[in-house]
Amino acid sequence: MNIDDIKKEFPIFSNKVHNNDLVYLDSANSSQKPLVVVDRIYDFYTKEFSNVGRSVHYLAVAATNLYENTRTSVQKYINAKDKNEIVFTKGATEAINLVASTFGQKYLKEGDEVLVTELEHHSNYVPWHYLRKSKGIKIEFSEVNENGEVTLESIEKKITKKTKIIAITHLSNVTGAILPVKEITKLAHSKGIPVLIDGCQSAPHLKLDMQDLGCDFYAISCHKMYGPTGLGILYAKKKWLEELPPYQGGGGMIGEVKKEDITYGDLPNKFEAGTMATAQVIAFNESIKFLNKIGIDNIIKHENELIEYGQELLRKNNSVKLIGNPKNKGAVLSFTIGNIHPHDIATILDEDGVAIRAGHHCCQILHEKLGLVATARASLGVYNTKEDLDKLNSSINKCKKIFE
Amino acid sequence: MNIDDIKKEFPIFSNKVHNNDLVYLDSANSSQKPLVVVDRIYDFYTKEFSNVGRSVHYLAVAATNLYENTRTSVQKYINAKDKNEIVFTKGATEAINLVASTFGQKYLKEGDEVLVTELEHHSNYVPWHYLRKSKGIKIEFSEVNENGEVTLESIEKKITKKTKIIAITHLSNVTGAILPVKEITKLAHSKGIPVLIDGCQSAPHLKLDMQDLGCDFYAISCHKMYGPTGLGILYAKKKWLEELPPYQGGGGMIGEVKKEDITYGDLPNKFEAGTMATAQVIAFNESIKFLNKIGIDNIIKHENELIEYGQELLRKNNSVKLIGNPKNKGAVLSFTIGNIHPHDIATILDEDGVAIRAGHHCCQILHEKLGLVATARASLGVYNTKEDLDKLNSSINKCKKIFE
Amino acid sequence: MNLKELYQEIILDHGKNPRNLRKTDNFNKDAKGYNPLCGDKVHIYLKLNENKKVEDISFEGQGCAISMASASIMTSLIKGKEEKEVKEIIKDFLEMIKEKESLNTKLLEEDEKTKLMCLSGVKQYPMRVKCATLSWHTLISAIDKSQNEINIKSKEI
Amino acid sequence: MNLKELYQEIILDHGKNPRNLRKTDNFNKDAKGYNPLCGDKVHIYLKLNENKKVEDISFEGQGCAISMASASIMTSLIKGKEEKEVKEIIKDFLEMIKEKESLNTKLLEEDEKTKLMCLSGVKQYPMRVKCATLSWHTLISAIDKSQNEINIKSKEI
Ligand SMILES: Cc1ncc(COP(=O)(O)O)c(C=O)c1O
Ligand SMILES: Cc1ncc(COP(=O)(O)O)c(C=O)c1O
Repeated sequence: MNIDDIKKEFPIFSNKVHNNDLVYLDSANSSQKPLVVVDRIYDFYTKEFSNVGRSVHYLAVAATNLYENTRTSVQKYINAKDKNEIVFTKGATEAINLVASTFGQKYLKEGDEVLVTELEHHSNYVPWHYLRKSKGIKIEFSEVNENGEVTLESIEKKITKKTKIIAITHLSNVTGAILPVKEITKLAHSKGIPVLIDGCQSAPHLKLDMQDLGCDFYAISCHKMYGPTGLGILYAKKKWLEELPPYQGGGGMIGEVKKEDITYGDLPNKFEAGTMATAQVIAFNESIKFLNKIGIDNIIKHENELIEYGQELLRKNNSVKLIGNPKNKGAVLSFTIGNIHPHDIATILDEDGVAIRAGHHCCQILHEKLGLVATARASLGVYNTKEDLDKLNSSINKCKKIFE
Repeated sequence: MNIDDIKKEFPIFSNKVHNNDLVYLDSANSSQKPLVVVDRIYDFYTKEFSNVGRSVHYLAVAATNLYENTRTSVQKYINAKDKNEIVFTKGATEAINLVASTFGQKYLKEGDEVLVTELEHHSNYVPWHYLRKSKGIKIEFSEVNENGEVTLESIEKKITKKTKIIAITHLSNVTGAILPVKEITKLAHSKGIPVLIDGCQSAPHLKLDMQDLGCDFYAISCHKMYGPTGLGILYAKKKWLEELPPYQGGGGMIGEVKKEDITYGDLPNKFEAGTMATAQVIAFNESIKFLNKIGIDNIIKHENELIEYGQELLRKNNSVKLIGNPKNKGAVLSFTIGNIHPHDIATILDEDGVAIRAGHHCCQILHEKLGLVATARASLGVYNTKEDLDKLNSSINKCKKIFE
Repeated sequence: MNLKELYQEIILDHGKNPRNLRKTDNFNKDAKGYNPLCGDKVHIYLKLNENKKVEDISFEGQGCAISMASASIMTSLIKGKEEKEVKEIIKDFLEMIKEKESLNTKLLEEDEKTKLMCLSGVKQYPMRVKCATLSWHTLISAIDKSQNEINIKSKEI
Repeated sequence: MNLKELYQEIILDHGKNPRNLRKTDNFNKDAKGYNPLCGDKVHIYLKLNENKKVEDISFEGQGCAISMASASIMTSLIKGKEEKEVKEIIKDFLEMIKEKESLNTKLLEEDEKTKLMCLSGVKQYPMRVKCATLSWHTLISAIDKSQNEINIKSKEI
């Protein structure tokens, strides 16, 4: 599969937006879906549909096998040690809530500290805030520097004897900074502190290797990874899944149920209560295959070229200000244009078919730090090209004209 | 749309199972999907895909409108007072967990009682069990009678001054008993006790009217209602959604986020953290349209005929024993055949393309009460016909032969 | 009206030079509005005299061109009106933005209506409708003083 | 082998008249197995002599024809074997059920292997594989006494 020609795998690009070709630069929000994934959903529902894990009839057995095949594919893709370390959730948000809730319940008490960063998405802050309210824990914030990065040092500075878990993003969805998560994990482990990584933005763009990273928890959003909506993944080391109490309760996650007491099922069932997102899990296998077919090295190379190119373009465009200048930068270009409000930018660009996002991108703390209410953000996917960035740039120029 | 001819709306029925026509009798587990629903998913992903609620570009705006349209359709379908009383979840299990967790957190303390029934699905017991563990509440069980019913009286008997919430199924997924939920709600409310109804099995088969029922919470599984997997609905009276604390934390559900504190968004956003199951919600609108097109009255009539017919057939078949004989019975036929283990029955029926479920159907407490480890269950959907039940019956006869 | 025209008009007229962007001295009613989705903020100050007439109205805030222009136009139309009249105008505007083709109120001059109709282009952009209506919802809550802070997300539009 | 044949053979041979369905007197090892999915339960009793030879083995339990037949066949094959041999047979059986075409062990006679191979028909029914393997996993845990109760769901097969 030639990456320069990958747009044609995505049917959405044959549609027009306001009579223009779609220039989709909102992949950090959610990625478009290749045809293979959509076809898989279609075929599953029209030819093979059944619930998994419960019935013994033909369709149920086939569906269960397909469902578990995805678990194995994910395991391999992220190089987890055991397929039962892969838990399917409804999204990364649920994955993080699962950890915060169960870890908090079992291990956190008043005065304990959870260390996050100023870069965190609300999904990696609000769940910890709940524990602040319910248990009186403290939340510490590692500082972001003027390049929009969080360094190993700034993490180290905030670790205390009371730090019980470190929860950090792998790749900032605003500045694009890639955090030194492996080093942070090593440091944390040397002090006996487990690490949760919010991998929402890294998972579609970086090479994932859980055993190499060594982290304890890793949260992924499948819909940002060329997969269906309504699906996420929690990777967690087996010992944690064994030790943590279950999260939601219901069918499929139990052992024996009596009026007086209940025992729970084994991994990963213990954390997959109720009917799961069967069709989505099964289709996500195609997303993994799609990524493997292109090859993550090719994806990284392609996207790095785009980022370079895009940064260059925007830097040269006066009154455009790039937000963050990290050395290690992922597929995100956030910017402002003079005093033009980002929502106005987004609306005007949209007229040209250029889809970007404007707002605080669920990172109010970072925006407050930056002294900005909102930013405009162009984010990239495998299907983007230099022409897309050229169109972004010329549409920005139109926008500047309107507000001149 | 002629209900006797509805199978052709479901593409799965043009496939063979073990070279036989598929006789799908596992709809209580999950229903098959009409083509309109699958097509909607396909079209959305290939022509219109975007995340909702966050970006202001064309696709995002269109998707957001579609997403909210489903909320309005659901509101109308279940006759809720306000569209913001509809919360999308990943399933009924999550809907019940949401209520148990947030209600428990705010209103329950040691010694308080939650009243459930012996008919409950694990999804409506395990979440309450968590509160027993964490808060020391008690769980009381209203008894099922020899017909497999739970009566108003058996509920009344178990209500005490300490009963803080009643959580009951609307339609048993094992005996098919339809509970007098309206009367139970009235009784409960006369004592100031809120009522949660597990509507998983009723939602696809009965007329839903929240304002008439008067219940406080109602949980629905969309995948049992001819909709996509990975989607459920929590109906909750507005005052509850206002008073209860949020459940999962993350993007989209917040107001203002500061390092020291967080405020939450308004209804229903407060309970919809993170990226939701966008495509599934949008496609579910087609499920509702599909149900409306047939008309719930026609569905009820059709399914009642089938239940009558099926009961008659199985009653006449000696050594087949129907489980439960409720006066008001929904689309579920559970049975045993002599000493043949239900899993053997299911496997043998499957050879003929007859898909039923065997096991405890996530109702271990009921099975213990019945003195059975497992039962076989044939459950119905709009697409079933009398011929399906004839095939079930003749396949049962084959099975008996094998074990003669 | 296409969106770029909308931007031209509003920006020329109000976005760049918002009227009444200040804090009324001795205001006797006020309320804050916030749109958590885009971070728009507005604080409306109102001075009603003993006859419930708007003696002065002003606003502070930050936001996009549409929300600033909307607040600017609103404040300039509302001054001098009676509380009852203000409510009618708000209702008319919100209905127009939501569904109606035009404004029906007799309380505004034709040229005032034309100004307001400039904002109708946002109809096609539900997310931006919230920008256009934030100050109006906030004005309601200032008058009613039912809620101190209004959170636009709860509003239909 | 198609499934109905499978049912015929097993049922004729063991399902209806399970061997060793009782409780060994003076057993010195035992373990319980449970499949929460279908409610199958088995309790294996083992009497090893001083040479670690299986002097007696029996089981109690309830379950489907496949799980009962599997336990019955297993117990009749295992009697008289040494612990090490038992482990080899279990391993061979589990591998066969999971992926291999046939049984490789030299510790069983051809007719014993034929009996066991009857169970291979469940391969196409992963849910039922658990029925066929429950007693075998339970036997491992009886021998190892690592876990008292074994929960089949955790096992790959
Ligand atoms: C009565 C009942 N309650 C709850 C559930 C759980 O629903 P879900 O698995 O879709 O969350 C089911 C279905 O499995 C059910 O039948
Ligand atoms: C860095 C980061 N974390 C968490 C999330 C939440 O993911 P989801 O909304 O899919 O649950 C997102 C995306 O919205 C994100 O970008």
